[in-house]
Amino acid sequence: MNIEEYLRRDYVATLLKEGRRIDNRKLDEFREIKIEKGYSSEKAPGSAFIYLGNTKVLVGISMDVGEPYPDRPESGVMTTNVELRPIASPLFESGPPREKAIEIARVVDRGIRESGAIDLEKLYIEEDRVWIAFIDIHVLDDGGNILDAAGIAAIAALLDTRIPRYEDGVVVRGEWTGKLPVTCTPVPVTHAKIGDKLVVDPNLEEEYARETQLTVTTTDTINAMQKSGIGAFSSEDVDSAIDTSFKKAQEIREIVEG
Amino acid sequence: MNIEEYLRRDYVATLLKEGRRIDNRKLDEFREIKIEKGYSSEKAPGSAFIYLGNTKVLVGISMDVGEPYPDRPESGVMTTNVELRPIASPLFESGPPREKAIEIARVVDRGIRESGAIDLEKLYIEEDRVWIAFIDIHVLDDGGNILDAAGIAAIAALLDTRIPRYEDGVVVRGEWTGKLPVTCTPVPVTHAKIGDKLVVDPNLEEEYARETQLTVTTTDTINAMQKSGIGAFSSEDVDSAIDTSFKKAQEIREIVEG
Amino acid sequence: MNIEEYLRRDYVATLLKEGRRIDNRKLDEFREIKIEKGYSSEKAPGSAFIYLGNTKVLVGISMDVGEPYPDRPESGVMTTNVELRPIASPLFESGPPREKAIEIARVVDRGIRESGAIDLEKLYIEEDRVWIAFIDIHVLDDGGNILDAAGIAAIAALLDTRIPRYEDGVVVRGEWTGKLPVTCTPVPVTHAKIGDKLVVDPNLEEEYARETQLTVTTTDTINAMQKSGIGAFSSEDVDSAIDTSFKKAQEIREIVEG
Amino acid sequence: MAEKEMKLIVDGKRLDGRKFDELREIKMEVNVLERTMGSAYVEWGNNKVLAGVHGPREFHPKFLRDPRKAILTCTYNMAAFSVDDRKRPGPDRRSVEISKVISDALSSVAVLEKYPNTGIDVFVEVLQADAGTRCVSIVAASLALANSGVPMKDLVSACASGKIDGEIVLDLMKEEDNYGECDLPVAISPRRGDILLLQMDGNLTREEYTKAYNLAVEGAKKVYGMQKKTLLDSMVNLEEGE
Amino acid sequence: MAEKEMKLIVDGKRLDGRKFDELREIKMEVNVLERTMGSAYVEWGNNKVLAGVHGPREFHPKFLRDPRKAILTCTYNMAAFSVDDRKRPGPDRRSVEISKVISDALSSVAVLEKYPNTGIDVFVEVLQADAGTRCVSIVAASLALANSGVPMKDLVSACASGKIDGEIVLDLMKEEDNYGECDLPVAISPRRGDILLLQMDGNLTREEYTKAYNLAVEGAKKVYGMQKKTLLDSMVNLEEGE
Amino acid sequence: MAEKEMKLIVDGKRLDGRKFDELREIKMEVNVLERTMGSAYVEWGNNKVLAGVHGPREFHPKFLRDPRKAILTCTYNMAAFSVDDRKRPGPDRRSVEISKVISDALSSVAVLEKYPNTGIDVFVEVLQADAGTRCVSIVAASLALANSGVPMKDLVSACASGKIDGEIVLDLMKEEDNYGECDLPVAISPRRGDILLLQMDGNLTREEYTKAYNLAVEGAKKVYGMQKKTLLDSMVNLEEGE
Repeated sequence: MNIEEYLRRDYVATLLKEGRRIDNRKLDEFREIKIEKGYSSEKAPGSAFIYLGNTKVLVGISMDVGEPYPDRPESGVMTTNVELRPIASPLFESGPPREKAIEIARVVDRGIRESGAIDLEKLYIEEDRVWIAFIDIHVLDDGGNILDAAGIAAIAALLDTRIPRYEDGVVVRGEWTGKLPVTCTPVPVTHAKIGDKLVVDPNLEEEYARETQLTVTTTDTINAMQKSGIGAFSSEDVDSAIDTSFKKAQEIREIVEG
Repeated sequence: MNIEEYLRRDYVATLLKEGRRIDNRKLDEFREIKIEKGYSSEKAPGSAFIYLGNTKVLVGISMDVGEPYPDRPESGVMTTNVELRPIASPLFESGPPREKAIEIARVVDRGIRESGAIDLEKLYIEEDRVWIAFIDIHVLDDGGNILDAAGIAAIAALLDTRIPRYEDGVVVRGEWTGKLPVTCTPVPVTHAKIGDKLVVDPNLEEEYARETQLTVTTTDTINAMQKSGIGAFSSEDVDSAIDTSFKKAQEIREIVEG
Repeated sequence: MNIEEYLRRDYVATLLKEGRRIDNRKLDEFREIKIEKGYSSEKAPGSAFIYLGNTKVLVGISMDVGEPYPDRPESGVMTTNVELRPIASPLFESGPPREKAIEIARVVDRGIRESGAIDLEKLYIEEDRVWIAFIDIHVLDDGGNILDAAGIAAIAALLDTRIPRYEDGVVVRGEWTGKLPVTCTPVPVTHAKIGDKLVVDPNLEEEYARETQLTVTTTDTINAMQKSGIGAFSSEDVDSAIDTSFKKAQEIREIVEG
Repeated sequence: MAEKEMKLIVDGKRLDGRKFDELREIKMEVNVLERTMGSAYVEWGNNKVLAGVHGPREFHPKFLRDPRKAILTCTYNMAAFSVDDRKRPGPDRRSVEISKVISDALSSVAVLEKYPNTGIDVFVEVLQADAGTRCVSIVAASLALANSGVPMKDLVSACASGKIDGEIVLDLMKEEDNYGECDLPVAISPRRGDILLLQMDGNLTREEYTKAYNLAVEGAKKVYGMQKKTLLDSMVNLEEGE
Repeated sequence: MAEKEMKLIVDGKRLDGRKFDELREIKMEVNVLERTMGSAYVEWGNNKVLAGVHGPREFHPKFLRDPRKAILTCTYNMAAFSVDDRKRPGPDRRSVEISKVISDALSSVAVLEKYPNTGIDVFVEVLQADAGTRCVSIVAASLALANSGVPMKDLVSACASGKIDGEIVLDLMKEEDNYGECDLPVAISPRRGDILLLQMDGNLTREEYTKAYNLAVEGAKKVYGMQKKTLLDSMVNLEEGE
Repeated sequence: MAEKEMKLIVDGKRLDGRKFDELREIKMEVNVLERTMGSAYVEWGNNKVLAGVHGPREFHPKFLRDPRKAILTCTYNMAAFSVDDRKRPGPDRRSVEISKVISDALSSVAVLEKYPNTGIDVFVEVLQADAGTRCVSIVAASLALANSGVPMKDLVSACASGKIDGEIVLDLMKEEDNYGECDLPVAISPRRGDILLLQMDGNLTREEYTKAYNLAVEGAKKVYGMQKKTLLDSMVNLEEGE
């Protein structure tokens, strides 16, 4: 860490002691969210481009037909992959996904899977043939809080997704038979702990200054939680983060579904 | 680049300004070509060992039975792989094929594929079963211009290739039912640009001295072109290279087919 | 190699000139062997944990159903894998198995395979379906002579192995139809050459001091031999090692089968 | 979770006869390996987990060293035969994630500033797996680290709770994990009460979360008692951080 | 090429109504990303391509540094969902080759001597693909590089021509690429007229080549006009190399 | 071994007409490549093997260098088309093991102390394979190493024996290797009589081993004669180690 980084980190923390954030947001305020559904609609069955402040993420959904898992023969399959593309940050490297990308993918996946957001039973086609929904999260500009951007764009993309025609064992590209059955809108909300304060939706500078963070994904219940990073939370921290998460998720849900 | 390399590079360029090559060839003259077809005939259905000056390349063809591509269910399959074996040069490394090997493989592949040299339709066997021709290019001694050596040996090996017997779903090794149907003889010709001169078939020292190069693969038409390396060609350069390519390819074709 | 290592190595060699080993064993004496069969019996069909002196290895056998090899359609399949887990030594690294792990796996595999210890013909189920026995050797603490520990634990684990129930194309976990058919007990015995002496079952310090080593795996015949490491044996060395191997293998066999 | 139907509570009892707030049987031991600086072995129900520590030692590659502290890296690995269906050797995405969250938790209590520029490698080997391996692993890793002599501000203790058949229960076993509705693993710094690891998946109301969290912490505290006893019995002085 | 039968020219018009020498619709923008030194976004027909530049920065590994100049490396990557059939993430042989030819073309005009011992990394992300992505990518990469402030002797402009139903046409779209007889992508240094990238596969007579080449160059020159306008509009001073 | 039934000895003769103690036909040549320091080519029955040496040269990575001697590494590789069923390019477990045992054998005779801190890389390319490739490879590698000028205490010579239809025979060919009962490859330092490589798989009694071993050594000695002649013919002075 060089001097400049250290000073900015210090500045973020000092401001927060006074209850102020470096970009003047309230502690529980998200940056502006813009979502463009259907961004890659000429090819992808579903897609959404999100701007979460400076953070830019494109999620595309591919629909393919394949075999179900042996222990769930009548259920469709979903799979989530995150690519922290090197274009998104001078700190990202080429190569197979690492720790950070895998953690983000798994937390986003759990929110969608555990809430039952995709009605996988409706993705059954015939014996040994089900729809597979690939959720590919393509991170293009890292302005902080990639996790929430990814999770919000993922559910937005799923809401945008059409199911292709499937005839004589072949997926007919570019023709659609209906929408992907989506039952609810799980939204992850990430809380960074800086000093003894919690802030939602940390930007890049807040990420440098934070110790640890907690992500809570909710629908009308809690569906996924993940503490990440070195450091500790008190149980009061977590209680407060959960309450805030329900509230912020509802606001964001309106944007996603709108 | 050490001093000796630099001096030799300079020497190559200086000689060429006077229209002379370091090994006294004419600008459009290939090094001596010797081809031994059937080099690995005890095992491989087809093979050819080429000496292009000091450059030595062995190409082997394996024939296997597999599934066609879904969008071409009645066509056989061809695939081309280049191994720049570390024995061939102190500069080559072990490991999976890199940029250079991949580029050579793809340019050789395009020449053969686009000219229709292998009559893939005749490699259809029965529903979901076609012949797959593996073209494996094994580079053993790098004396310069691996690409042309590889491309020439590849088509020579294809001309040498026999189709194994296929009975009851099994390929019978060592018994043959006929020759691989080869319809024409695409030949790549590579032109190195050194200063403002073009030379064909650059040897190793000319490769060090060159800026960029152009490969033109022809039958009675042009089937593949590839500019490679940093630097520029004028459109006149390219026109002249094409004309030379047709002429040299015809000479080489006689050696390959002979 | 640091000074301390060098001195200990020297000490091992000097002692041996007088016919003494650093831990006071006789030249043809193994360290104490303790074997716990069924160590992972809640999950693995077969397992055995071996203590060979300080060396600790756990072998687990997994049984799965799959396709036979095309050239042996009525035979089951066996496969052997060694993981030199980094926990076992500060010198082991994470990542795919390397040279040393592969060599150990292949020598253990040959002893079992060539002696016919697993009656593979009895692992045939029905057309295109046979049992596959996975022998997974998990090395947990490297106190020297991993190879013999691995080979002894592998055959002990096989002797412990039950065959799961197989019904309607599915392996029923946790229910068993019988024991794996094991016909004999191959035992590897490794001889380290230090100076002009041979010792069996080298401990870690003897391994540092040794030049080369020879492993001989026997049942009532010799089934596998492997010289490993830089250095040479005389033919008399080998003759003597074979004789010792038969003798020691018989002693160890009683422990394994007991 | 919650895919197939399976009755997990019959007549107010769990399948293995445990009460809702009852732990499975747990055994612990430290100093079980020769070639590590510290090691531990934990049996917890049918789970068998071995942990060992190499280091502090030179960290590679050099340019990633931290001049202010040691870098602690945990590697969680399951033996191929540790589960019913053989697991292919090598890290998968699940084990990469578990390795990370354990690394984070241990790094939160180890006094890494004492060993600048070095690496401390904690290896966890799951020899038999039966639900809850991440809690078992963190408990074993924490014991191995203490056994290695690296100073720690506190131990790390852990336990999971979950929801089955609508009830909040402690320490899920395999069937409960497969067919239950929620899993909530929690690791704490027991003396301070801080949360070092918290994950959750499934589905809990706000109220259920509080109940489940409290239950998990109670479980972790019982485990802490066993950890302390194990270390004391082994005559290792656990350096209490400042 | 030329596998299935498909009529590509009907009544003298192409499937999408274009004339033989007509480009698809093109939109360009620069400076679209925060974390890069320079960036550009290009829409070209249904293609959507983003390019960004990191560097000049330290080059690793050290022993491969060039003391005379920067090493420029382009990495071309297609998003999994950018094509009809999902593409597995990670480089395949096609993208390795395209990365190389774009690297070669950009290195031919960038004044790399200004930054010895460094690396300049150009990343191209294909977000939606619809034939001709290598030309779109090179155009976007060239804009991003200019936007980053690395001095260039010239921009790089590019366009493909091809043969469909026996006719030489400009800028193939998807069906024309799949069922046509030839594809000829060309990248030029527009002010000098030099050829920086030239690939071809299919089948062209000597005369057809000349016609196709000239058509591609005309296309590239039109694209050059748009590139200049985009950069000027963005108030970025394109440093003209000496 | 010994899986299918196949009669390998008919009327006291082997399938290819050889006697029990007869070698297949062998041809050798050295100095066959331009870009290596030393090289050799060996045909042995239907086997065709090329070997070449790069180095002594800088060894990477630096921290693995040995300040007392060169590190000799042999890499054994089979061409995809060298066997009946195409082999996927790249190392498999078998070739890793063969590479190791050849490296060990060559390192036992090369005077590596002469080149501290360096690496000597020996590459073996199997262009056509027909049983016994490890012996052919070691013979070719040893010739290439001698041809490169690296001083050696002795050459390495090699031959295999085996058991077919209950008889001990020399130098197995393909069918004998597939359907025989045992394979015993041996490499020796011929002047000293030392064993440098010894592997065996199959099944041999104590007495059969001695017979097979002696036969293999006799074979290796004949091969040694050809190696010496080849090197002398090529006017290369084989430096006799002290």
